[in-house]
Amino acid sequence: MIALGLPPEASTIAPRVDLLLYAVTIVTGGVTIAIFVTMIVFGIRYRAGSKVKRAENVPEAQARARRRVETAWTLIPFALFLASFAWAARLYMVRADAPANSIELFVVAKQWMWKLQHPGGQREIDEMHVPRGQPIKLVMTSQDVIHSFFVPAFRLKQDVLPGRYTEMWFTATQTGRFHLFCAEYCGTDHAHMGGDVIVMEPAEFQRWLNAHAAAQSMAARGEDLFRHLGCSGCHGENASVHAPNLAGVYGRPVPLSDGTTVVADERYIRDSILLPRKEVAAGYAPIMPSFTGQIGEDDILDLIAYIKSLASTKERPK
Amino acid sequence: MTHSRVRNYVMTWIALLVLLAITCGTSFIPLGRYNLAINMAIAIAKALLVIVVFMRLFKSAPMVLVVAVIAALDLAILVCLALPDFVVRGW
Amino acid sequence: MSILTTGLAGDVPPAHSVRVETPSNYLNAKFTIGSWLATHDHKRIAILFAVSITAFFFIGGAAATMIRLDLATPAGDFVKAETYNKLFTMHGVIMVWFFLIPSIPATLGNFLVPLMIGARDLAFPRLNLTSWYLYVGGSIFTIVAMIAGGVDTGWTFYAPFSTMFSNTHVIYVLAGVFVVGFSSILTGLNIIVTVHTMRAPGMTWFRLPLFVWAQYATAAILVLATPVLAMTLVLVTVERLFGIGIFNPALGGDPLLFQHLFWFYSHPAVYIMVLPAMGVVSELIAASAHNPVFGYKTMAFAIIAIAVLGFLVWGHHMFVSGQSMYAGVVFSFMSFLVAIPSAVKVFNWTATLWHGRITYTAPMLYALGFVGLFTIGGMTGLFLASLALDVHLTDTYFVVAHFHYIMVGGTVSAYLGGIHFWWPKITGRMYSDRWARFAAILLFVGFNFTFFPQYLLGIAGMPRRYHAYPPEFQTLNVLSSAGALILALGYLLPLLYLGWSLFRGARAPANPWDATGLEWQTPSPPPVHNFATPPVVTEPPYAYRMAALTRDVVDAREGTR
Amino acid sequence: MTSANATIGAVHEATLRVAAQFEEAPQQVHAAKLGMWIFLATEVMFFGALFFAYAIARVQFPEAFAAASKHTNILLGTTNTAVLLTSSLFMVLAMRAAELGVRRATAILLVITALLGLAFTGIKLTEYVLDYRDHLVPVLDFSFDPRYAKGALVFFGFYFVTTGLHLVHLSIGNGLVLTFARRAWLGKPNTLADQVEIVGLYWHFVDIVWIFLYPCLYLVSRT
Repeated sequence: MIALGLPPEASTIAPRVDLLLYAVTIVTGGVTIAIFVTMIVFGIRYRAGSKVKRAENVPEAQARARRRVETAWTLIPFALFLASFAWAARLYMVRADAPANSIELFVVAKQWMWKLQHPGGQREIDEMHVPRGQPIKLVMTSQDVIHSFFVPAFRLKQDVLPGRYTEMWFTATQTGRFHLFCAEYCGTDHAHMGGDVIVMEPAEFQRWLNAHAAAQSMAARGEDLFRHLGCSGCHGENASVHAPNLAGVYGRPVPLSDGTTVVADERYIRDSILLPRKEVAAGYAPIMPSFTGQIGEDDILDLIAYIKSLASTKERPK
Repeated sequence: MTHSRVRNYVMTWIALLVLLAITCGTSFIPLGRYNLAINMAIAIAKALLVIVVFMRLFKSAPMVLVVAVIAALDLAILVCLALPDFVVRGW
Repeated sequence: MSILTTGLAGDVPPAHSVRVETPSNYLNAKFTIGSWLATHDHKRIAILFAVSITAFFFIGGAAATMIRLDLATPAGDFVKAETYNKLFTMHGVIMVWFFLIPSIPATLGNFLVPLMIGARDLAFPRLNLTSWYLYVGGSIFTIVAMIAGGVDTGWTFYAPFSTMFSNTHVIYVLAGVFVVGFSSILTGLNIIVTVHTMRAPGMTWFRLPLFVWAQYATAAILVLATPVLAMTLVLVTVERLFGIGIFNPALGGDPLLFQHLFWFYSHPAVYIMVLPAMGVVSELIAASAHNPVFGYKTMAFAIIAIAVLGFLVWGHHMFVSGQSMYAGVVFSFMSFLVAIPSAVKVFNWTATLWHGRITYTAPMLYALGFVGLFTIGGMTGLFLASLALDVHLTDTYFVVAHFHYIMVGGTVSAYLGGIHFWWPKITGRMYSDRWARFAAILLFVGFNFTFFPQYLLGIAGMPRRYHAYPPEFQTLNVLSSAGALILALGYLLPLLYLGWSLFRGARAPANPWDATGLEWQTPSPPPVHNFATPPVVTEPPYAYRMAALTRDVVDAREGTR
Repeated sequence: MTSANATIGAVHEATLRVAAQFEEAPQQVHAAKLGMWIFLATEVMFFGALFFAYAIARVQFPEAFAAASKHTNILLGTTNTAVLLTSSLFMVLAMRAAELGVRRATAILLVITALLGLAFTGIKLTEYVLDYRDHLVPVLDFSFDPRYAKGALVFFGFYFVTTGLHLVHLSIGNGLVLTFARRAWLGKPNTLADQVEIVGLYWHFVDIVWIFLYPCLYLVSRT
């Protein structure tokens, strides 16, 4: 195989991307070489002063050659391009569907560091520990400008935007330390906004998780916030205010007051906290205050984790 | 000939003012989404009246028509290729 | 045509004086500074543009040199991170807006379009001069702002970094670029109207040289895309100055709106840079091969197709930006489509050599360099149009290498080739072809040395706009920096021998290359109003006949020395 | 804007003889008209991008835009629309008069056009003052129902940017119209009708921009 200086293939998608890369390299390289060889041959053969036999009337000779040749060299590249497009597009679509058994990791980017949080509450900065062979889904947002989460060894990259969540998933296949870069220019220390992705054997990863166990899981922290911020005053069990019950809401369709329906995903929960009037659940008054400016991205992720945990236990929040 | 042209211009002007009255008037009637539709349809109608009658689009050189159509198409490209992204991003 | 001799205004020499010993031409008609700074002559305005863009090219090149010096070591020891960011911003802003975009349209296009279509000037000469003043005013203003304080947003001005987080002179630079944008629009408008209304009798659309077709298509893009950039810059300014949430989500804006608007301009802008280069190269190859361009009409339609499709592909800059996946698929497909007319052009240039009588003069070497580098740049563009590959390659050095192959390897090679080809026409002097060929080869070698390693860096995963990098990337970076030194030398060389030729070069004949085209039928340099008698066109373009080739061009040129 | 000036200027130069670069007058007139239309095409893209940004913001804050729109002055806004439409009528009548070679009438009609343009400007500035009194000017003095404050700020940001840019264009148009009114009154250029038509194209375009601004700013929600 050609080397091309690719980084190690450390994710399930990496060899598939590389195969496509080799294929496209061979095709485009072949065409390029063919063009160059033709140019050199013509260039030598038809140099001024060479005695080679030339057509009496070049425009006419060209006109004759044109019909077939031009059609051929329009259609053949077109077919090759279509094939390449379809292959690459299919592989791109794979990025969108995280397997159902993925573990979620939460990433908050800020100038100029990556903050990560595991569901169990373990926090990391500029490092990401993940187990080998386990699909991981990253839910990412930024506190300031646009960043981009780039792991060359996984052949994956996704911009991280302020004000919304972007996602990316992977399954690591090789243990070791790999580069993590910020790939979208984000200011002075852009070049230093990076770190390491550390892929470990699952058992070893479990040991790491235990060693770094946090006092509280994300959901537990979210539950505390839920009470301290006064969310439970309306959404809680004994609330007198008419507010939606959040148990089991995650992942379900929510009918809205304007007649449309949205799925209660991370984005919906986040927007409901920050922009509560944007999508009001049907049957409820738009009375929730906005929490814009009062809580950070980390807190929102904790709250989301808490609301998600309610989805599985089906218990009404206290 | 002259008078008929001037009359055309005056009639167009009256039509523009009538359209203005309609768009302003209907906006006080709650029609939900149709308010927006009416407003935009009337704005486009008014713009077309101005372009065709006052700017004499079809009486100018053919190239002028081409320029106008290309400008409209280019704007359509911007809207038609960018707007769907904002709509379907959540999918 | 009969009103010609009586209807002329002002300082037009009477027709008979053109044939005397020291012919009156546009250069020696007047010598005062005022006669240059207030000129309405498209040829003089072209030279004003050429001098100013050359100055900006070397300022931008100096920034690039410092960038490459800094990247010679992994820690980036040469300058601080802030300085590095300001340097690459300066390099990008200057090279894109103050060099590449005006490069061919405002210099060679300005000079040659009226000559090639047989007109006395552009349709709006005063507008043409206004365009130059806007350009110089805007770009000097920007450069002062960039040197006095600097800007660290990158030439892309991505929001919300540019609107809320950068602490540098963003507003001034935006204002300067805005003004230069108007210059582009005016030049474009002028060229479109000129091609439509001022063609000589017999100069039908399918007798236009491909250079004119390319300028025409470019002008259309300038006119239609630049205003969107102008509005985007206005909106960035509004958000930055007044805190109105347009792009920054914290204020209620949408950062992808900025990217859509910006790339709606900036992708077509790539074609603003490369289409004129394609036009130049078509002329150069046909003249040097003494052969009609293969598939002339196909080439003309390909130019138009590229210009149109260029408006439909901007989203391929945003495959990992958080844009909808479906939008990504659509934009990827469009990007593959735009590759087809580009590929057809390369094939047709190659086929133009077939049955030719090729002379390897300096312009031809530049043109062949263009075809080679453009081919590599275009082919690597297919990697970036392929969605899954782009996910890995975007925002890495692969992208940097790709667009430098197109814009520097392509456009700058073509620009230099064009300058060499029409130099005798513009200045009336010949230059040393030996030195020129040497420079062309040096540039080709230096270019590949500089930028090919960057493809490998990108594949290996080195992100762009990095002031420091992990040590395993050093070897390739050092190679690239070493190549940059060769490249810098290659760019300085033409200044020397072309400068020398201005004073010591042999007088150029009207048609030193034995080329077709109306511009070669008037003396070198041309008279103020271009043609002593208005030309009438009776032939298709590139009517290189076998009979005309019996006279060996090289001998003809030797005879002039 | 400069192009408008210079395009029209190029035509004016040719009152008695054709400018040096042209062969004959019709060619020159065609070039000038085409030039103005192409300039308007760039203006379409310029304002088009602005309207597009507005649309995206409005989708983001539908309720706030509705609430903010209620605070615009519909009486003055509608009056102004009528004033501008009427000015376009006088502009086109001036062009007709010029075609018929009635110089004085042309000049008078152009002056009326410009007066209507100035009336528009006056009303618009009055509106700005009233907006300031209502605390609706971002940066200077802005306060709004806190439920909608964020979106309303964006709305009024667009309100001032769009109307401001429109006003700049209109003022340039006013200057051009008055210049040509003076020329029509003083001399008798033989291409007067073409010149007035070209100024008219610009004037009508500015009118069209307002035709779209009016519902976007004043009529988002009135119920």
